[in-house]
Amino acid sequence: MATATAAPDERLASTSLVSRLLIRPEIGAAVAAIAVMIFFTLISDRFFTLAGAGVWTESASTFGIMAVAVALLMIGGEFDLSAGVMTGFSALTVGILTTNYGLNIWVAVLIALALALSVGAINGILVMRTGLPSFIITLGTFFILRGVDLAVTKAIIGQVSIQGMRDVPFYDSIQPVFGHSIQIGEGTFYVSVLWWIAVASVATWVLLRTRAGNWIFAVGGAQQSARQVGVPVLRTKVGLFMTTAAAGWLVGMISLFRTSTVQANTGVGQEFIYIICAVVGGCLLTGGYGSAVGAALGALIYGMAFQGITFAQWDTDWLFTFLGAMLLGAVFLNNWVRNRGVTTR
Amino acid sequence: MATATAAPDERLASTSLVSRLLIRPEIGAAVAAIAVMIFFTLISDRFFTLAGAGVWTESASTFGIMAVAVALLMIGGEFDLSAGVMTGFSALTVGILTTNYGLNIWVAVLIALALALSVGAINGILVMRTGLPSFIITLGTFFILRGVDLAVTKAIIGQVSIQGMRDVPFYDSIQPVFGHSIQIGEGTFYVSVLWWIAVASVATWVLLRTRAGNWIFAVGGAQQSARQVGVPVLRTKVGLFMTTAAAGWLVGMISLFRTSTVQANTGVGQEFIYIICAVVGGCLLTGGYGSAVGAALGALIYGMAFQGITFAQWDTDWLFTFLGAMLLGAVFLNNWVRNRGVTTR
Amino acid sequence: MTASQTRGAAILEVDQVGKRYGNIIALSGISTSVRAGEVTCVLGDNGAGKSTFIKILAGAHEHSEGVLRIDGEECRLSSPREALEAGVATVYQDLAVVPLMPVWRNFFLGSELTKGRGPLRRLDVAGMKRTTKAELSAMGIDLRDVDQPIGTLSGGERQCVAIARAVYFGARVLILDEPTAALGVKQSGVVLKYIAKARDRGLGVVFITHNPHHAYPVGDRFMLLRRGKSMGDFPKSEMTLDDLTAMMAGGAELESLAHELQREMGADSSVAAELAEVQQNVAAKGARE
Amino acid sequence: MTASQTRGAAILEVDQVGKRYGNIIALSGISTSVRAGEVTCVLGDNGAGKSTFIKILAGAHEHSEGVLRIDGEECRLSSPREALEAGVATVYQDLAVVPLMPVWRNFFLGSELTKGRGPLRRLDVAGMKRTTKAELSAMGIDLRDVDQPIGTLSGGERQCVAIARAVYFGARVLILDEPTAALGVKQSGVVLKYIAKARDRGLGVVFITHNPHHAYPVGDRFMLLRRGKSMGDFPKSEMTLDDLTAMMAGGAELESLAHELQREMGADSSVAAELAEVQQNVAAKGARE
Amino acid sequence: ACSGTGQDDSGATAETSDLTYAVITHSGPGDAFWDRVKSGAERAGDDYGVSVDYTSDPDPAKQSQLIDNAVAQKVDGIVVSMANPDGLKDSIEKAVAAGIPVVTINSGLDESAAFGAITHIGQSETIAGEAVGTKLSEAGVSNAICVIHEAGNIGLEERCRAAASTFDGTMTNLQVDGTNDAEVKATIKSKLQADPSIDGILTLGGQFAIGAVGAVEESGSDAQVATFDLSDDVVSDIEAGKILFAVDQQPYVQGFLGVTTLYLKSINGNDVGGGQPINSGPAFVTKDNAADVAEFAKQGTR
Ligand SMILES: Nc1ncnc2c1ncn2[C@@H]1O[C@H](COP(=O)(O)OP(=O)(O)OP(=O)(O)O)[C@@H](O)[C@H]1O
Ligand SMILES: Nc1ncnc2c1ncn2[C@@H]1O[C@H](COP(=O)(O)OP(=O)(O)OP(=O)(O)O)[C@@H](O)[C@H]1O
Ligand SMILES: [Mg+2]
Ligand SMILES: [Mg+2]
Repeated sequence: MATATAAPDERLASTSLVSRLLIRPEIGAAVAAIAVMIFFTLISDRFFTLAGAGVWTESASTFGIMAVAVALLMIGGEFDLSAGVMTGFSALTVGILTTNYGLNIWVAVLIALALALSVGAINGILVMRTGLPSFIITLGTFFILRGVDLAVTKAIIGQVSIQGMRDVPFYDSIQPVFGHSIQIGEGTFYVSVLWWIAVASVATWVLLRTRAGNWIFAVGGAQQSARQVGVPVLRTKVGLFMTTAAAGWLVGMISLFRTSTVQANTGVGQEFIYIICAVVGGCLLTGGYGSAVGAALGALIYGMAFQGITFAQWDTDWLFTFLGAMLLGAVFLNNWVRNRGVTTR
Repeated sequence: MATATAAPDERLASTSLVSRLLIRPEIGAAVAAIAVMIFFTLISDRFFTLAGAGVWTESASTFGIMAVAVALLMIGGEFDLSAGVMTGFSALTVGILTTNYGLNIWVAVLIALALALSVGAINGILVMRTGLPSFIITLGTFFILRGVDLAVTKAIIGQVSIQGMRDVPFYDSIQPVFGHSIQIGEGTFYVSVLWWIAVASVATWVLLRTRAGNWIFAVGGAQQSARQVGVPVLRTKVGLFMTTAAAGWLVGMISLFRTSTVQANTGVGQEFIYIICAVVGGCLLTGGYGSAVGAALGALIYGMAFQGITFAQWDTDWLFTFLGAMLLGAVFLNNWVRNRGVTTR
Repeated sequence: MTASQTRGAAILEVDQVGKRYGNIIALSGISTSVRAGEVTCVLGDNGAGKSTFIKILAGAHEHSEGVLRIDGEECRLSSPREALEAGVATVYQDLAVVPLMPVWRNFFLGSELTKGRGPLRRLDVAGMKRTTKAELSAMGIDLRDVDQPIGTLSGGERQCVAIARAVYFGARVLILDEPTAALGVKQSGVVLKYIAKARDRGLGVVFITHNPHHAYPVGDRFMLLRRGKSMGDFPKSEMTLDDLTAMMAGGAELESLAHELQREMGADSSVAAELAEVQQNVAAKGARE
Repeated sequence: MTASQTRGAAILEVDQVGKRYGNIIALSGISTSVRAGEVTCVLGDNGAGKSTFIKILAGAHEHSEGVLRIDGEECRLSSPREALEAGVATVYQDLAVVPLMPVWRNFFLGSELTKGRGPLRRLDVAGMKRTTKAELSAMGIDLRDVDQPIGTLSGGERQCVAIARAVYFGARVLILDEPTAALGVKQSGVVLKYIAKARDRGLGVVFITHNPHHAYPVGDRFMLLRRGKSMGDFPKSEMTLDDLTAMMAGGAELESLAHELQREMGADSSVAAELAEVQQNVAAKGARE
Repeated sequence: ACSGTGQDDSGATAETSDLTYAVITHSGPGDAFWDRVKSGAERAGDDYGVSVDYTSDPDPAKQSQLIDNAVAQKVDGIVVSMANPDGLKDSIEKAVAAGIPVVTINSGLDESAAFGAITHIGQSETIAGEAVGTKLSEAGVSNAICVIHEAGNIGLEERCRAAASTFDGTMTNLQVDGTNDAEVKATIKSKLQADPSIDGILTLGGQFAIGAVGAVEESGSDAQVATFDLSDDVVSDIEAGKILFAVDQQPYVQGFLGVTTLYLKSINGNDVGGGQPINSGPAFVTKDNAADVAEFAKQGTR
């Protein structure tokens, strides 16, 4: 009986290391990120400086944290359209509880986390129990939260933005955790960049090296089959929705303690940017394929393109046209690179 | 050898006409629409009057035209995020060509149609040729068109909305086609309602009674299999994208000739409303299942809910919360009704 | 003609179970039991309800009527996970694999090997790859690369992965839905050997196949389904290979087909010959009774 | 031992074709031809490249090397539609059905019947349903309802739909990839009858199966693939059923398996017996040459 | 920098300097009001031969990133609108610390000096809104709706809040979907039908006033329409008596003066206003003076 031998298999064409590397879902995104970086460096001499890097890494970092969480969810075969408004929801909760009700800020932050996790759990359980697409369920929660953000904020504080956060007791004890910045040369770098790296690393570890990661790929790639071989589908999916909600909370805190304010419409519309970043980073919309590092790189591409257009001093009437063209360019490049690596048909 | 006989098959439980009806994808949507209608009729005595009906049918009609086209595309397994801005793009084209360049209005309308169809074709061809998800490709065209709408309008007419349409020669010759209204009792009814019914009927006929309809279901349900049995996948999909673009053009014209103005950001964000209507109407986001009538009913639900909230005189700060709750309610009801009809697992 | 001979304790038992999909009655009134150290073959025409029956045992579908007992205790299996935890491993007809995932991840999906403790607990990737490669080559499948997405394997290779997995994890009951359908002669032989081995290790086995040559040698009891109903449960002692073939081919209505085939394909057609022989047998049996 | 006997003109011809998926060489250097009125059986182990070969003929995959000729003219088939238009109908191993669509729509997908003219041209729904029902019951599949989504049919029922469709639309060449894998004895018999009929009507048939009892009676030529390479193309005159079984089982390495099986399953195992017999045969043949 | 059309007389500039100013507002894309701020700023840039970069984002976090971005680019001055002063504090102070002169426009009057801006130009939504409230009361309106075309937009909410604060009758907010003109009209119509006692509609953008006028006509209501911002069509409707009045906050002035102030600071060290804010409006356009502004409204600069 034929047994596996170490001898080379005549049914395999020899491949270079390069082309084996290219198979990883994130390589395309990395190449695209480098291309975008070079592009803007050539166009604006201020882009690739410490000062410039401080700006676009900050911009990318909050997108990146969410994009990684959303990518996990997408790999697991679901969407979360309430992810954007969740950032505003968490920050408003903290803002209102502290400035209006005088609650201790640490307690308020934890309450916001608990609320976010519950919304995530509700999303997950509704999706699994009704069998309806998550697109429509989380669209419902998106609408509901959006209205709640506006109406409750207005009802309680009479206006649509939180003011006076800085004067809340213990503000300075918590601000550094989410909003700290350090000066390197002439560039200001924010702690959110560390969060971004941390989230992407943990997500990568979970995806590739834990049972939960295996289950995420499985429920996204073929839910029915996953269920049949005993993957706890409900637990995995609800966990993913809660992860996304928690990421929304984290980004909400970062934005709150970075600017010390939040508005009732914060985060509305951002959910699509997260999905864009994940897709640019190589995740499949249909689930079952993608990577956390790719999504983080997708956010980097988006952040660089977004700020780069300003650096290039182009007329911002054309902002979206440029952005669209950059995105398409990045995805095409990513796709082309991946197809070099593997031809599946 | 056993041959088919007219005798009842012992492997079939007897079913009532009702439960057989329930299998059709649009029945759930119809039940939900009736529920929403009854709900608002009970809440506001002005809702179910001729005057009220004039408003919500008008509101539903433009959503409905787009929702039907988007539903066909979704059944065919694709999305078009550029559908919303396409309405603004077409209307702006006509507005600029006539008010600024003095082109004959009929010619301008046809040029706008040609442009819309080309964008649709480009969408379709890019999606098929690159193999990238349509979500990301049409997001690119959405961004690009959005920028073009703003920048070109601004560059040519120096402001962001078209003015003076009413003074364009022959305006009155074309206005009735898209913007005509008639008075029935105290209600004003628009010709767009007829367009809506016409589009839904044609789409239903195409879907259920033509080869093209068969192909649409097939490419959405299992593209690889459809290709293997000889369905012209490229042609079908490009045709669908062009249909959506044409619907965008139609809605753009209706909106232009009804309000005689259009602004540069018209239609931004509307693409999701179309998708929502289609999903509420029973289309699957994953493709291969749905109905045109369902999508038209989904638009009716959305239009009634949106206007109904105003009729009910609720605090519109809560608008989105109400809307979200109504939508979830409608989808749950739809889903429950459908599950009565068929239990597929 | 009902089975009475028992080799071991009944692990799974069903009593008058049925299953409806909406208004479609796929199965009704089925009673049987799966005993340790015994191979139950489920036979029946296409669409007779075999896969539906198996899915009930495996927890993939909840039954709509009747009772299911595990180790004598009545229960409802609401997910395959529960069945797996009770030691029931299944090869589904549609294989239950995740096409985009590598072969080794599919092999261990749901029962991954880990090493390390606490937050450092992680997948034992090397161990899983090694085991996968070894189990597959024991079945005569020499994969180029266990990192290949399983969706790119050939139909038979995929089937082997599903079987190897079930055999590896099957603790008390092994359920196989047409495992040999896509397999070559050699691989089929290996699967039959596995079944025999599992039986000898004291597992209960449920085996579905359309090939009487595969069913007869390993089966201890034969349950026949027709159009969603059970036609009885026969011990091997009451059966010959020919009886079995006759039963599988539907018994009646065979004569004309056999003649037709012989006419069409000439005398060298073993299928035709087989059918003809079976038909005579059936006729003879009918005359005896 | 190369085929020279021809029953008709070559419809499809391949010369040194090969197919790579990325760095995986699935097929290389295959040459053969499909002739009118002749059944070519493609044999080989799991993963040998049979389905890949068939997909090249059917236009589903473009070949990466070599030449493909239709009616003597060199061409590349870039879509199955082109192959269909040239009269080649295929049953794929994964069946190529659209699960959510009703059975009758699947049956006619891509070749729908229409009635009326101009803008009134519409599907002939009644006609299509009738034909579907009739064609399926001719295969012994008595569907409850041709409006059922095909995804809810049993594996064998789905397979029958795919076969019935190909037979119905196959004009000049019929390609069947393991059509009998999921079928019962009766349905398999019907499929073999169909193949014989198609051959007699002058169609070229390519038939893949793992069952020598199915391949031998209908095949005229046997092409053997192993690990992506062709091991030759034999006319029936040079083969016996035993040769064929030996070839399908991989020839060598069989002895040990046969013995093992006989030990495991006892003497009543026909598979073991068959294998043993085949093995002796191979040995004898080796001695003769 | 690019400029709008209709300003082909900008040849007045003799030499072009290499000064660059960033104008960073809290506008969403394509907003008519802010578009005029942009036009004003760019016109000033053309006139003075300096380059002006206009960017905007309604999210304070992103707006502050845009300020950081400008600082990283080492621009020569920043014009910023402070709808949410808390959110921009750090970034503006950083810009000031980097030696970049900052001028605030439109909103943020109270914080402007504290953050280190050299002056504030404009008047806020609050002042304009309050003036509108008074004026509506004068017109005898008692039950008005304030049409918000973008939910949660801080400037729009502020306008309605301020108008309601000085308005004698009741004023309720109505949220509409501003990216769909036909829907705006339909929603206003619904509201008018649901509550026939409504006798006043305040819209917050020129194009929405046109929809409101249509809604009033079709629903047979006799509500009066007032609006923020001008457009060609608004002016003709004012002349025709269909719109009561329009508030012109003179956004063009805010953009133009913002850049001018920075320019003077750069070339001559001037502190325009001497630490006091400069008012840019509001001006009311009514039937009486509509003809005077018609020409400029057509150009899109008023
Ligand atoms: N898309 C693909 N990408 C990579 N490898 C593939 C792909 N499709 C098939 N292969 C490989 O090519 C080889 C031949 O596959 P093929 O499906 O042709 O085998 P087969 O002879 O039909 O086997 P079976 O009898 O099991 O159906 C297999 O080893 C398989 O792993
Ligand atoms: N989800 C479903 N919805 C409706 N009917 C179904 C569903 N699944 C199976 N059926 C029907 O139930 C019957 C039994 O199907 P099942 O798959 O159990 O047959 P089977 O005996 O395994 O056949 P095969 O030998 O062809 O695999 C079939 O007629 C099929 O059409
Ligand atoms: Mg089955
Ligand atoms: Mg195969």
